Amino acid sequence: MTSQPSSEPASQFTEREAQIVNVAHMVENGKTYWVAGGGSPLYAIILAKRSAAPQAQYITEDGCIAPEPDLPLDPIMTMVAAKAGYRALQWGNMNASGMHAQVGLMDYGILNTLQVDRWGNVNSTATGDYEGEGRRFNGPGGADSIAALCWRTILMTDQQKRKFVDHVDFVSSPGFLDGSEGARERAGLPRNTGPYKVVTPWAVFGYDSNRHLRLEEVAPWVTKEQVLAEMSFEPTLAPEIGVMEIPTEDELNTLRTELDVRGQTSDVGAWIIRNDDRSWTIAAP
Amino acid sequence: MTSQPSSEPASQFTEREAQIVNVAHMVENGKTYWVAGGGSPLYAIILAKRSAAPQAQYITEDGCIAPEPDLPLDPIMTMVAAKAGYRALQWGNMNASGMHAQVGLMDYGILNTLQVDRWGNVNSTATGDYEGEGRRFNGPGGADSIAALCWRTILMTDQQKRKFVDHVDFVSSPGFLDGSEGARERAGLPRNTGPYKVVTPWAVFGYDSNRHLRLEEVAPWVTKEQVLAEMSFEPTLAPEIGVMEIPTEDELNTLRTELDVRGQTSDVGAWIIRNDDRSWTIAAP
Amino acid sequence: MSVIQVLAEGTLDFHPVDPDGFREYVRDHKRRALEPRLMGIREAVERFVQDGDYLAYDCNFFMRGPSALLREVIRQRKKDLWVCGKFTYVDSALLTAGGCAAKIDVGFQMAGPWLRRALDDGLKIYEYSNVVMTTRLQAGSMGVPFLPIRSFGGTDGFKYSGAKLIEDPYTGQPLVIVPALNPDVSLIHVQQADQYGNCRVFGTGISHVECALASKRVIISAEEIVDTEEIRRDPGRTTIPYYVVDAVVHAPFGCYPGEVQGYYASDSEGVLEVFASIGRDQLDAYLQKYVYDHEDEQQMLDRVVGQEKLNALKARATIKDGYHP
Amino acid sequence: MSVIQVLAEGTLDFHPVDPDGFREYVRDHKRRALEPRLMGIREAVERFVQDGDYLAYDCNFFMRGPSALLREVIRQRKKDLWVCGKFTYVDSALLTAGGCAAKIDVGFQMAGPWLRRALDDGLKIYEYSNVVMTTRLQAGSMGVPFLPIRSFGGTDGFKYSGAKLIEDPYTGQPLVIVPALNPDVSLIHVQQADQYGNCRVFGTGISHVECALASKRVIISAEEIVDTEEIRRDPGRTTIPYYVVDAVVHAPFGCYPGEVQGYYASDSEGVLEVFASIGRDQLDAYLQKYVYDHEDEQQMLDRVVGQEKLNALKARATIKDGYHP
Repeated sequence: MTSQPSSEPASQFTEREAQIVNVAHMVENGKTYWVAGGGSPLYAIILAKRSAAPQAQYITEDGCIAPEPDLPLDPIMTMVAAKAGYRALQWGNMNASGMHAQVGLMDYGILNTLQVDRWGNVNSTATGDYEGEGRRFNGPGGADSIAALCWRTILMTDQQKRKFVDHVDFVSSPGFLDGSEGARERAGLPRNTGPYKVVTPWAVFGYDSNRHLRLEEVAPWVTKEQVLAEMSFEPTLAPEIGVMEIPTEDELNTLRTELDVRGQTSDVGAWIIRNDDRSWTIAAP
Repeated sequence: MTSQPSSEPASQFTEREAQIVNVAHMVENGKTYWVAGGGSPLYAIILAKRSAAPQAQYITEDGCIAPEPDLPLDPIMTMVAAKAGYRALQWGNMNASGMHAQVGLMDYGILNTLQVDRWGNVNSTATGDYEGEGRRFNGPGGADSIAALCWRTILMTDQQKRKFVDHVDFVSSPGFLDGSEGARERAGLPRNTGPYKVVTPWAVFGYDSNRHLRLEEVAPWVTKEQVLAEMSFEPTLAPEIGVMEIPTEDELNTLRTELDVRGQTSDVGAWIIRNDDRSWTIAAP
Repeated sequence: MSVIQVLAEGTLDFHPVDPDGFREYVRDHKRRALEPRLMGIREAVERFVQDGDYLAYDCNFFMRGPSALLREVIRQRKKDLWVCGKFTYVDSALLTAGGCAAKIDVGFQMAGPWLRRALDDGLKIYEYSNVVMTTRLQAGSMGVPFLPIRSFGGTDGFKYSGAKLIEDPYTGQPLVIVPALNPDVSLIHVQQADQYGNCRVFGTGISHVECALASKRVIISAEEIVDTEEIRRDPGRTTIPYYVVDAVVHAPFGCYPGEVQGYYASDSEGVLEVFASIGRDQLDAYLQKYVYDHEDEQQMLDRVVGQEKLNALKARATIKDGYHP
Repeated sequence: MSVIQVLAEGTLDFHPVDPDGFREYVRDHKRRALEPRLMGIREAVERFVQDGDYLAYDCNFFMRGPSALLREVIRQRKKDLWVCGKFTYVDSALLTAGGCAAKIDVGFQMAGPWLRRALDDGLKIYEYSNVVMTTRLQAGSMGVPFLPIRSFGGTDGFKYSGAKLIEDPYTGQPLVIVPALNPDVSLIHVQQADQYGNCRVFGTGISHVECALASKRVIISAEEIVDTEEIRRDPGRTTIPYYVVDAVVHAPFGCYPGEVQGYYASDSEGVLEVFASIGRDQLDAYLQKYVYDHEDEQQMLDRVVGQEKLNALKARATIKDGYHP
């Protein structure tokens, strides 16, 4: 028996699905999003387009403007690929997307990231001593440009101590840098841009008026203390900590049957089960 | 009775035709030419392509690469026009032609010009006192870029005192500037570029090793003294002053029946008639 | 820390360079939603061209340029415009004769008696070249304050401009940089656009993409309005994306008396009439005949040009290869 | 005269900036004549890729990139290459495993055990981003020594780069500039080219035009060789002009295991096999199987992939809209 889609909160979903849905709910109608061409950021924006934000538009790093992708994409083939670029309004290139972002046309960027610090700086380059024996990663790719040029940047990462660090070992993509007022502008970045939210499966963070990471919402199946235990530094706390949203059956249905049919992105991490008594079970993978 | 085309020197032609043919004979096979999209420079390059330099290629300011134009063009419609851009290898734009020239892809520029001085500087902006009551003209258009960026620049103008001046009143397009060694480089222009020839209906000029205009050839129907009388300054004289070439019947036939069928460009100025006794008659218009 | 020497600077004023301010304008005013932007030519010019604007346009009155939009600007008697005269030919003469232009950045324009008189009446001219002006627009379209360029150095135009000669910090050599240009409004004529402003230009051009991206407001006039489905069928043909466009005007024969490649040939008679008006100093009469005497463009085409001639111009556009998708 | 303050500078070396030297190379070596440049893949790589070259390529091993050309570079055991790793994914790992790479400018690449080991063995990494690298190529393609950019500032990548932070002479604000990049050679895979090197790329891309214009030598591999008559029939589709191209290689399935839009889908199995080889540190075996065991690309395709699979990949490329002229 298949479950009937509905707009009711679902009772079984993965942590990743919850994270994607919470980002989707942030998507503003009539705004532009520079996103990676695949994975969670893409699913979040498409999910939003199918519901509350049909006029949100997304652009990928290869200059693909507002496509209607032929999903599911082939593995890895998230850009410069026929399915990903299907029915776009324009096919450009990387310099075009960079230019559009540089003149301020990109409202939001959504990024998956490895490591973030209290000022929203992102590391995707190296951990440990950069010039010594540290571990190396892929590099920023398009993330540096997204984080520098979009008006607001939304990060997606996991709630783990090693992902939320006091200072990233390497600033691959800029957050508020050293956190001081005007630090981005002094570094040559465009005025009034910067980090906006960080969304994990367990929590939503914003930034306080001092540009410091601030805990704003917590998933119903964890406590604030559990979230804080999975951070290497203390975020500011919002005056009132809200509760993260729960995916609806409709949203899960779209996610599972249209967007990520192989579950490569969404079927990762723990399953969350809402029990009949409204308590929660976390089924670790 | 129509004259039969042949490779024999013609006995009747206009001064303008002689000028065009002499420029055509300078065209090197396998080189690139940035030319205005119409008029004498265009006819010179096409004439050359039809004979000794089939692999000379031309580019116009609108980024039109190596077209096979559908001649005759409509009046004025020398660029961004279907006949002018017919069967090009690429349709670009002004930034593209500018970039191609900036990276050194354009060997020669050919320019019609209003006024030139002893250092090959070109004026198409203003005569008299620029900030006062002087007369104003069209501005450099693409000529400044051609004169700055092509490796060598060929100018076409008339042999008149007011066209060959000691110092142009306004440097619209750069020659050797003040004539000193390295003046172009000190002004930010690319290394080893600059004026190459000036061709009038009466004479061909090059430049001496001090970058000063040098008389090299004179048309057979005028004397060196006549040429010098139509200049406001004294050019250097080549050790041996050569004789400019005479259009052949073939060339005139191509020019008159294929390129400039309305004679708008070529049928201007005096007619030159070679008499049976090998003397010349100049029939002023 | 080291320094970079500024070796020389142009002395005249130039449209202010403010990349961050432009970004903020784009953030607040450019519509990202796919909403129709179609409107009549009068409304488009009324709403999006303002007195005192820096006005750019792509191509010119004869060559796939926005001739109908330029006539409408004159018809509405817009004033104090600073005109981007790259590759402009007669357009700046018409705008000046119409009392619209206060300043002109010149690349190339058709001089004549109008110019000396206008200068004496206070018109200000700034001397650039076509490529310098398209490079300034390119800088504006990239959101950077300037671009290096390898031409323009050593000219007298440089002196009457906003350019600078600096010591290149990478090579130590002298290098010209030119200031970004972000026009207040640009007028661009295209072969095809959809109702949202996704545009297709076929054939060579000047810098319509840069012009559109660099401008605060963008008015598109199009020979044809095509369905967005057609745009999505061949996204490689789109040259201007909808989200920089403010108005789309359906303007068949929008470049008359000029040519739009693939659509119609130029009207040679009409083209030469402009030159004659400039040469004979009769631009007022020209504007009366083609602009002021008519409520709108359609009326002008009907009354002055006539359907028969328009059909003939269409028939003369026999070269189609490459101009239709 | 005034000065411009340099506020900060990256500390690492970068490929030398020499616009005038590049111009002179272009003058002396780029062939302007329409002469055939068609040759076999082995000859093209032998003649135009040299040990010690700065090597760029457009797109990557999976996404319309020059996979066959990259395999041939490895097969010919080219050495000491400085690799432009914009949007590169696995390509730089393969080149390093093949002993070809000495330095990598990184935008994005697939890390793994190979990387730490290579660093310990002396590989040098320079940290940029994709857009910074394409901007550096854009500067190279424009013939200017640097371009301003609004990103990259404040990152640690900046410190390990050739970028500078200067005081913008127009606004007084801090501004990042990045040095031009003119690679010695670039490898570009396209859908269609004629025998002279006029190329057509369909679909989105990275910066193939800038890459081609900025490079001293350019090798094109093409899925299809088309007639020059076809190029002239639709000049708006040409993206790279012949006169910057040194060699044209006819290379059907030249992006295998990747996708060429409109021509064939990616081979998911083949794609994941590369990732697995990186993750399991088995790149040597991967190169043995796909590169060293075969005299050339055709042999590899015949022996390892097989016609049946190739046909299936072709059949899976069902989206054609916009990919064929």
